[in-house]
Amino acid sequence: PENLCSQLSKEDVARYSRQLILPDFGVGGQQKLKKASVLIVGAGGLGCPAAIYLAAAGVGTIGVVDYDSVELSNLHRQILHKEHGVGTPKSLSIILAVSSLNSSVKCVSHHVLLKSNNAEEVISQYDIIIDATDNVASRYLLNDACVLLKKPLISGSALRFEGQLTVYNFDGGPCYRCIHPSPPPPETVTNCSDGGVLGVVPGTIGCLQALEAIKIAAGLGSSFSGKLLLFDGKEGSFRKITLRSKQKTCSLCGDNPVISKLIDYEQFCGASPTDKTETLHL
Amino acid sequence: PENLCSQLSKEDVARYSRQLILPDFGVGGQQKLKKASVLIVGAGGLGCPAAIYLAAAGVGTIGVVDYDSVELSNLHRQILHKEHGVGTPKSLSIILAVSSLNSSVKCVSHHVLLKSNNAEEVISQYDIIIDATDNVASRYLLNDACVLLKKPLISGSALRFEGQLTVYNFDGGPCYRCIHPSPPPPETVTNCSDGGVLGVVPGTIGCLQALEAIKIAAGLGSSFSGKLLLFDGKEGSFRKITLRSKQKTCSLCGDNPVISKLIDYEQFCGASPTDKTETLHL
Amino acid sequence: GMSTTVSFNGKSGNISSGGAELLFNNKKKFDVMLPSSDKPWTIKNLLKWIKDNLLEERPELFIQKDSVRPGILVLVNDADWELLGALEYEVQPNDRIMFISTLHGG
Amino acid sequence: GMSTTVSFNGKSGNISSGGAELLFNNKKKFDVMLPSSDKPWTIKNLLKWIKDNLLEERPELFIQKDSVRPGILVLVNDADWELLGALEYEVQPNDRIMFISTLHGG
Ligand SMILES: [Zn+2]
Ligand SMILES: [Zn+2]
Repeated sequence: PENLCSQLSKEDVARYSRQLILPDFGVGGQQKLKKASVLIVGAGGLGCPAAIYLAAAGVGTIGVVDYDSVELSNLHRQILHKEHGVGTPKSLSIILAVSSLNSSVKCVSHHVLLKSNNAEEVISQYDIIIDATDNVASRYLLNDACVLLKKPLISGSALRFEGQLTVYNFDGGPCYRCIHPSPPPPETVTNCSDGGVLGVVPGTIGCLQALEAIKIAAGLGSSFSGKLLLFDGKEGSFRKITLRSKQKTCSLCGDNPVISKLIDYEQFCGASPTDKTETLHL
Repeated sequence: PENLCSQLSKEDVARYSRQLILPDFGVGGQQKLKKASVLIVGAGGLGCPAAIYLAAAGVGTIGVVDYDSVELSNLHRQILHKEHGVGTPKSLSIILAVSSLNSSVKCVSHHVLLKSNNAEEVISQYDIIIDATDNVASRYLLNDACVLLKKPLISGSALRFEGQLTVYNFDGGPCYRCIHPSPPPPETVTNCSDGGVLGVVPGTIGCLQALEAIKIAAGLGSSFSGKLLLFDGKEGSFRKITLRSKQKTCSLCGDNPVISKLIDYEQFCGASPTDKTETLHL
Repeated sequence: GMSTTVSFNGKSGNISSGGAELLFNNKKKFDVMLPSSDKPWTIKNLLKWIKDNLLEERPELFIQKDSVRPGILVLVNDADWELLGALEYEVQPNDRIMFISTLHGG
Repeated sequence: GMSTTVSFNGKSGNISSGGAELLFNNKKKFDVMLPSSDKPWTIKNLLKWIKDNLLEERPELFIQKDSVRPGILVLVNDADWELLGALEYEVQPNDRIMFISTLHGG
């Protein structure tokens, strides 16, 4: 092709030199990253490492969605926020950290609560979506929006010492609803506020989410379409599971979909996306 | 035991609340972390995530050893440094980042090139050592010093799309020399400057090094004594290998050791620890 | 942990629970000897047996309408049970059955 | 990649190389049919066979003094070959042999 180097600046070549010499990546991969846009939904324990490694790698545009502000109890796992930033919006806090590492990345802070009436407008602006949220309603919302808008969804989660990772709606693979047609009973769902989490567990999963986003953006495909990674930090074990394929009967991505627009996810899940923190008394 | 809470401040309880409610961790684990000291040797692609997650988790004292200064070509993987910090010492750069997340952690910057004549003095001040270096000579130096000083050594490495992790000299397991009695021929060794590396690969391994350090410090043991993790980021695969046990014939930790003090590692390896960067011309 | 395993060796086997292990009296893994039976040991029958023999309390957090409740994934030898016939799959000697709770935190 | 594998099914098998794959003409995995032989297929003999049949150039970067060069780990079914007798181990059908280059970067 004609002068593949043209789009990388001299500074880009210096900054990304260790990636430019990577076999199967190179200048072409770097250019694809530069053109790519990735939306990170959730500026917490998963979103922090995902955002900083995407910015470091040179993803051209990074959006961060979060409606919460930084709390002291976030800082054990949400490593891009700062002590003096307690009280500031998380999406802004991440953008500041990312920009100080790599000012050539275009960063967009979306200080909104993603809901049925605004999700598509935000998501449609990006190529790849990272689910770094912390609740069931948001996970269905993102899945449905990504299927309707034809975007790959890189989903991570963590609780206590364990983490999970998978990629939905990519390369002919299943969506979240193919695997989970019905939401779990609300009383069986534990969030990090109630169950606790060791910070470096979402740290590890967030890194792996960034890795999959980079691979997809660079045209290398993903290792987790139709696969689920189970990480047990206490055991130091990683298990890669084969999931069912895309389901013809899926109400969203199947042959006769009944869902053609976003629904009310709080009602569907019997729980809201807000993850309110109770103070811990010892 | 008598009033286990006494050592955690009110702020500690708020900050670490998600860890304090963790089963098998709790207040006791948090207190052990607070008392622990961890030395990170190498403020690069592995050292950055390891440092920030150890600080976030509340490890009481963190030391960082590095003699290099920040270069633009580091920033694709060394996520604690900043664009405006190019030219400043890496160990200092990390300390600044860590302190802004958690000012209650005691951070020590060791701006030295670790060698036979100074390694024991630095290492003896810490409980747990993280090998986040990038060359063979430093890996033997750290191993020998850790065996002589009876410290666990959490070793990580990365190149291209792949990473490795193991824990040496812990819980009766082998040391680096048990596995590798002789150094590799220098012409077979590829560093990240020559071979390239995708930044999030050392990112993932550095997170896992922090996890093992936290587990060891909190008394939970390690999952990688006598085990080697092989991570292939392109394949999204993790493989956990069983290594040989501690070798009676090991020249360092065996029944009749012949090494009783640090040696000249540049001579032993036929290569120096400096990892000089060549400019890339495209 | 988020998984409970039953793996079968010969007529015995083991179960592991994930997240689900809170329902299993905090045991992560069971080595189980299934009683001999005229009917084949489908997962459907196995679930019934687990409910009667292993679950400590509140079985509805594990089993609903003869299947696992939404949010629990069943794995047979590291593969989604849907690939193998789900409830109708007949458990084989040496199979390892895992129940995984899907995580939602971040 | 940092690994080359030979795994054996019946009389055939496969090898995978790690980092080492640069020596193997960039192939990560080989499915290999070992010729029948009077001598047992120890890893020592296998290394000789690999040298003669699979290595493209500069075999000294893989083999030194009838063993692998320092810095390469040999794994038999995910275990360090030292646990199994190293050079004297007799390769079994279905064994998966991997050669791993130790990494040093960071
Ligand atoms: Zn679907
Ligand atoms: Zn030793």
